[in-house]
Amino acid sequence: MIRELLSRWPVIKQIQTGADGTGPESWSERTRHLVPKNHGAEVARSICPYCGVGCGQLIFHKDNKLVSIEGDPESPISRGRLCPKGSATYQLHTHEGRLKKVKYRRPYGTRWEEVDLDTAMQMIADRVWDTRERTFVEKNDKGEPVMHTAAMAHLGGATLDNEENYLIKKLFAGGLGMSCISNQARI
Amino acid sequence: MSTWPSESQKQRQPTATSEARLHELRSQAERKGRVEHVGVHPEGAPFPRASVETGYYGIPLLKQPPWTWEIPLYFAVGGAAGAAAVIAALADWIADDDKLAQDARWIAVGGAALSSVLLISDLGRPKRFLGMLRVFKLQSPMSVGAWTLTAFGSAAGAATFAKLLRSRYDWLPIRIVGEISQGMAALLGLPLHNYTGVLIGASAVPVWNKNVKTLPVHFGMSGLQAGVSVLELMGNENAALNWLGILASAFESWEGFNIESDSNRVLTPLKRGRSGFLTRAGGVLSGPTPLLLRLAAVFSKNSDSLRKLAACCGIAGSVLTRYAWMSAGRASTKDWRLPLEVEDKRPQEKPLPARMVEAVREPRRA
Amino acid sequence: MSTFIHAMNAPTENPDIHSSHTTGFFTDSTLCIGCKACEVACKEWNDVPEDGLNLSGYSYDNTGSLSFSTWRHVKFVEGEIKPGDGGNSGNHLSWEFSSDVCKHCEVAGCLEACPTGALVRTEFGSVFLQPDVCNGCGYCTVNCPFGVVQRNEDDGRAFKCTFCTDRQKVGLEPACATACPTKSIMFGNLEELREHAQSRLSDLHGKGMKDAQIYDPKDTSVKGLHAFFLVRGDPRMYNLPPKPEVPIVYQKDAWRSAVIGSGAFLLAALIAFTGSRHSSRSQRKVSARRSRA
Amino acid sequence: MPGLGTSFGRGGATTAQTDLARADAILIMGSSMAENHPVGFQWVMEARERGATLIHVDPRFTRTSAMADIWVPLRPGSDIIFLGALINYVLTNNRWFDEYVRHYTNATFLLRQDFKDTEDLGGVFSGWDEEKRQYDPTSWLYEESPEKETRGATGTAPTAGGHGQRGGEASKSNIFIKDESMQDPRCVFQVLKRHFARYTPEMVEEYCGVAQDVFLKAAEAFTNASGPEKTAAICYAVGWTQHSKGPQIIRSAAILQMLLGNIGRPGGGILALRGHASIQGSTDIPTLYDILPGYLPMPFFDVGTYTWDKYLEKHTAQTGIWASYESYIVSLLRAYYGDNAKKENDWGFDWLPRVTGDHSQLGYWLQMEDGKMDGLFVIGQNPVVGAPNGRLQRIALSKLKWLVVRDMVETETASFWYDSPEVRRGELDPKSIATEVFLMPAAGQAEKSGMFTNTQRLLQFHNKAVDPPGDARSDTWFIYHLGRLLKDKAARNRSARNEPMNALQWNYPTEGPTAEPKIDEIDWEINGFTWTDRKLIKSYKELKSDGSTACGCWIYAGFHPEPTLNKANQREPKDYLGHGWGFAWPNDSRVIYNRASAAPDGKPWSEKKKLVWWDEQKKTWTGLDRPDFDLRKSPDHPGDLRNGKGVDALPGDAPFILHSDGVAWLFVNSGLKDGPLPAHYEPLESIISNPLYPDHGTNPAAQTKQRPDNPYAKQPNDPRFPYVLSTYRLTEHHTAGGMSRTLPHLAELQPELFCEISPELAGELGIINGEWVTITTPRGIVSAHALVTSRVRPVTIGGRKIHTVGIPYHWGWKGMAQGDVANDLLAISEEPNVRIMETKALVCNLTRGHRFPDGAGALEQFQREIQRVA
Repeated sequence: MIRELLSRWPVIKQIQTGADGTGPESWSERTRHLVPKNHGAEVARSICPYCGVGCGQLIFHKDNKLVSIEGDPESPISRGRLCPKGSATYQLHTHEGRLKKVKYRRPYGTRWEEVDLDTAMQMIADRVWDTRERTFVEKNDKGEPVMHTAAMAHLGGATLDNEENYLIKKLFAGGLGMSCISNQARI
Repeated sequence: MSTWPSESQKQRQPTATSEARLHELRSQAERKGRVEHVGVHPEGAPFPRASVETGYYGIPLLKQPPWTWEIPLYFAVGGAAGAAAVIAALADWIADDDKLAQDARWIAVGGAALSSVLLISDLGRPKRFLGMLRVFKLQSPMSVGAWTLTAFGSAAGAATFAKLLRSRYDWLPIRIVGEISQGMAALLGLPLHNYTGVLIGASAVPVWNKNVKTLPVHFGMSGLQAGVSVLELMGNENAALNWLGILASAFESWEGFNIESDSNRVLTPLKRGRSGFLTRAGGVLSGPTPLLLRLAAVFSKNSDSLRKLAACCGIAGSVLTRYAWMSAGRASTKDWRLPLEVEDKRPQEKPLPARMVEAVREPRRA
Repeated sequence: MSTFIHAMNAPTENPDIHSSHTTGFFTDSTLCIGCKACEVACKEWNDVPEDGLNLSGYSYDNTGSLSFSTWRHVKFVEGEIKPGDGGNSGNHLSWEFSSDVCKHCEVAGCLEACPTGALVRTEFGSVFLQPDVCNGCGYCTVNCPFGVVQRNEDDGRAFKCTFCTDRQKVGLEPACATACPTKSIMFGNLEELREHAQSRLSDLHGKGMKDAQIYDPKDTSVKGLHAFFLVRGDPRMYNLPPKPEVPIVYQKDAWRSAVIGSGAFLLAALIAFTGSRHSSRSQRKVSARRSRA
Repeated sequence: MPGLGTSFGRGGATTAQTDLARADAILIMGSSMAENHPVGFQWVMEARERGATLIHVDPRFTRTSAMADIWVPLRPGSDIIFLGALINYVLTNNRWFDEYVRHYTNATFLLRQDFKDTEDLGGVFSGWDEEKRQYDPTSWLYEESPEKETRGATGTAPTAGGHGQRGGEASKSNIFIKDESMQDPRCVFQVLKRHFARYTPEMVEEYCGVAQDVFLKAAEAFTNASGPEKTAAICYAVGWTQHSKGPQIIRSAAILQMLLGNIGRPGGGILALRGHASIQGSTDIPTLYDILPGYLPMPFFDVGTYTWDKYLEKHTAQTGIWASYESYIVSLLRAYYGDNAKKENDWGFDWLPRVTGDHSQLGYWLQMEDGKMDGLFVIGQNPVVGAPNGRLQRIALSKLKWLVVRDMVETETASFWYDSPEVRRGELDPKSIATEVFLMPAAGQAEKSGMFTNTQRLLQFHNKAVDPPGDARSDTWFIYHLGRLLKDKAARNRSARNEPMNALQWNYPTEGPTAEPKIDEIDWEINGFTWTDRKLIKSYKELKSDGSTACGCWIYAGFHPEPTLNKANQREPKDYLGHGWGFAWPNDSRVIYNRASAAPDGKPWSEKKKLVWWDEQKKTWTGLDRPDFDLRKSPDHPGDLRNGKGVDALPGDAPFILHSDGVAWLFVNSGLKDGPLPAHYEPLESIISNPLYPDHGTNPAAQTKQRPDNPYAKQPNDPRFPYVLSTYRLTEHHTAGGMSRTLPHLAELQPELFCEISPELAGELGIINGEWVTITTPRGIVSAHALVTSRVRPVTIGGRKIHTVGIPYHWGWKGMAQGDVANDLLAISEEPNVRIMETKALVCNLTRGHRFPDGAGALEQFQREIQRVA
């Protein structure tokens, strides 16, 4: 054991080889076997969530945990490169400020309360249905079909997936008859 | 996050004068369609630009020496300990002054121990000091110093321990070990007492490497002065100590004179500001003051108290000097002009608002 | 893609240091758009902490300098703005960006100074600070002529650019070079990069950018950089020192001084103690007499 | 994008980012591409390194200017003067690409006798109704073009949105008369010449503040890089769109590119740069009030399209792709309502909500402010920071009954009720705000699968890597499960009003412990399939009007042709345009209208600039890109515009197959609400009066929405607000900051709000770099640090120095990097076509110091401050 300890002592190696202590003789075991942190991780191929350029991203993950996110070198648009925002995508998902629970503020409340997800969904559904029941217009004075409610609105979409937007428009406009639907995109 | 708005923000409230001037400019703009005279020449102009004259916004290139109070104190303690080991051997072998030799041994071993404590305090954990012995690098003064200190500590310790044993069992092997380790301690005491001058002299800090030729002698003499002075305060009256003190303080006086007479701007931190004050104070306390007192002691009847006074000055001077150099090192790295070799035109320049400067130079710790 | 994934999982080996394996960064500031992707990519990959939320007022640079918590740093140099001329015109400097990084010097001050062997030369010719070895002595800090390496006072250890040695071990480019949108940061074989830099320089000169130059001080004791730069205008505007020296060049003088000092001390002590022998003996006699009395 | 939509047929970028590398000159204007699209900018850099000239026109010297060869600083809001002058330069110096213009544009078409230009009427076109403040475009039609007979056919209603406008709605524009000599004073080419004659270099110098030699340098560089052997591209972003005349600025660029023959050709085109991952996707598959997926307009009341017959009549064209309108809408309704959509009930058309007013964001927000709304969903947006007149935005939220916010962090929108500036100022009190707030944690892109459509119409799929943390869920999950709960409620009462809910097809299978809807199923629905045997379709051409197909978005049809083949998830690029990687609508053409890259005879204009061409041997169109054309239609195919139907009726040399005449439109005969040609109007708040049309200072059709809580400066030249204000974005942050201000690695790079001012202005006001300044508009007060830089410079207009204050708008009061909300300064205003607000050119005042304390008296001070006359 002592021999092993001694053989790992760089000074011994220095004496043996006459090395000056700046080279491999001073490499630690960790250095010798250094591997990138995404070594052996799985890769999901993704697209950057920030601007409209649409850079390719490789998302490395292990055991349902993100490991790192970097540019996808195969992307014909980005060729593996990312801007500062795209480079921060890992932190976007993992930073401390991430919301993980539903927060609820009751009318005239002065603080957030925690509500479980299912309750919150039920509550939202109740609010939506109540508003729709009260404000839905089937026909105008002339008896022409209007079939809408303009008392509730939706905003957002440009950072969402097409599938999400599709369902939003389908449910909110096609089903609920909400006419006030808008997002960041204007033009 | 700080509260909003902060105190400094509130201070920037516009005054009646500035409002009046604004009003004047506005009405002029309205009347004539243009503002003819520039309102005021803004403070801090020209606007921050990176240029040869201003460097990169005056942000220092070099990093400040990171060491806290322990390291300069170590410089002083280690220097004294090294010098003491040499004195111990010579007092034992040549002068046959047992008390002096014994006191000096204790200083050597105590100094070595204190040095380790100081270094570990700077590093944070005892284990980290072991890292110093992971490799031996001749090209690194820090490595040389760490090995020297370790070997010195062992030798001085062995010598002291042997002497202690000898007072009970005066066996030959103990005597041999004692004498050899005393010799080793003296031999290692020589580099230990002045290698710290090499340590900082051979660095990228301009004010240090500018003085590389004298720093080791300077630090050595400072260490010698401290060693001698401590011994004297312990009641040793050996005249040799006074003469060694005279040598050290004479050199320190010469060093001080040298620095004062050199107008090279790299040396500015040794003359101006906090570091300049420390340098001068340290210089006076370790140079001319003890020199005069010691010379007086040679001829005076009251030599004992004169020497004790000189010793006190010497110790204070030695410690102060090390702090002075550390402080000068910091000031020197803050001067962005030095590594960029840009001329100093400081008088014409107005500093940027303090807030902005600090923001860049001293980023808040994460 | 498959080769890329393969590289991710390739076994690692430690070939010895060969100059043919030496890799480098060539940072071409005429291609830099100042986006700071390199800063972020570096921090994300290496998990480097945020280092302050202060607005500097120095153009768009709120980072200031390299530090223990900044291993890539984009500099913003504002020059003369003229309508009609963009920054790509050869006439004058307008707004220059340049991404700074540890220079991985051919002869590295920090490397030579490190007493623990924490700083080592890797098989890629880079200077690597082994965080598991560093004991935080701080000596590298005062030995870097470029002010790169710095001690983290909270952690106690020093940190600097690793040249993404972990990534290089499996054939990946460093994070900054991978991210750089305009390939202002080029990574590759050092010799090839140097050749490329020369041809790039003559191209730029041909386009009228007479002020373009390569910063790679080979004629000082640093003997060249493994991370070198192409900048327009005086390198000093980018905080690049004209004559960086490795502090080991001062050691000869320093040790000579130490030897002289030690010699003088020893000699003086010998003389003084030899001289004091008699006086001390007589003194001892006096004190012995006193005690008897 | 009616600017591009009406000019060329489709409201999307005409080219791909990679194709910019083949340009010989690139004009970036209304965008700081290097700053906001750094990775896309690599292709511009590549072009530059290959010798292309890069021209950046921008009031500020930005990171893009720093890469450019030519930087042209101009006064904010004077874009049309500059572009008009470029057009005039082309026309007066014979620089137009004659053969291209003759064959591929409507330059030769004759206009009606009663058309009158702004030059004749002093600032408005014929058809202007001063009382209604809107145009009747009848007089803009081609000579002999029959008008359509629907109510409002000739009017473009004030409430109608612009997203569905592709031009030509008011007539059968496949019928027209041509003057091949282009000499007739009534032909479009001559009209164009007269219209732009006053847009001269002198004008540019005088009113854009651009020296003539600088203008000429840019004009030379751009026009010299156009022709058979060369092409030039234009990139723009919200620097053009966020004006009270945005689409018309884009129209100017379109006209310029048509004249120079740069559309549909490699290295040419107009690239609209989008600021969000799927902002193109969110108009293609819209979450917008005025359109359905695939740019099919919603039923509108005031254009009379609220009945099935009128709706079809108005939107169906005789020739071109829009001839099959019925199959697109029927397939969509089939996808929406499944078997409940029947021929007898007009496929459920009556279940769609009718648009009866201004239901756009800014429109309904004012309704909200007036207390007329109950609830709001905000999903992935932060309007109280990102939308204009932030104070009004926040106060309006306090009048809701309920608010649902879904995001990855707690945004300012979710927290308005307890820590907004209004609460700090005492204007709002949590104890008196009734709004119920639900803040739902959302999944990030790494935690869900789905597709984005990027700036170049490219569908790209992103694959899920890990599960979202805690109760965070995808928005698909949220909408699906909300829909499920609501359908349960609807099923309890099968009344008429609940018919749409009950009819809605909403049976998506789910997977996993959280019951996440299977994304494939939704993608198949978007792609389209045959109704009876559920076979996925391969092209929109397979869509039928008899209900036998269902398709959620006809323009995306074919991206998922097999159950296991999702072309949006293809990752094997084969060529420089990236075929094999993702799927570009339409039909995977990367450069659209690429038939125009070949001469009328089907041969490339030049060897160097070839893209697609007619292969005479194989009798097919072929080339480097997927031809955006009928593959088998030979170049000499005569077509039959007058009597034919659909795409087949278009001749073989008509590249713009969405237009019923097959050509690009220099002159837009209908589809734009503020005129057939771009004309310069000053911003809604301006320092100077309109030099061209003194009687019509601002865009007459734009809506200011002026009201006490949305006030404006006096127009023009309000002495209280002597500076021009322009907002913009920085590389380091993302829009309203929800995805960047909370991240340490981004927050530290731009940690605080600042504004950029010139040394001259700083000198006049005695401002030190870095000190606090306060910017005031009639809507709000914002304090920021001043960044004094010569990258911002004043322009001299009419001998008067006009200063610009630039302010990025990313910050709010939450997250790590904080600052005042710059958008508090902006007014809610609406450009007539797309209802976008003006953010790039307003007026403001700027004073030294920080002067907006919290607490007692703050509100009064705020109001006093705004009213104060200097």
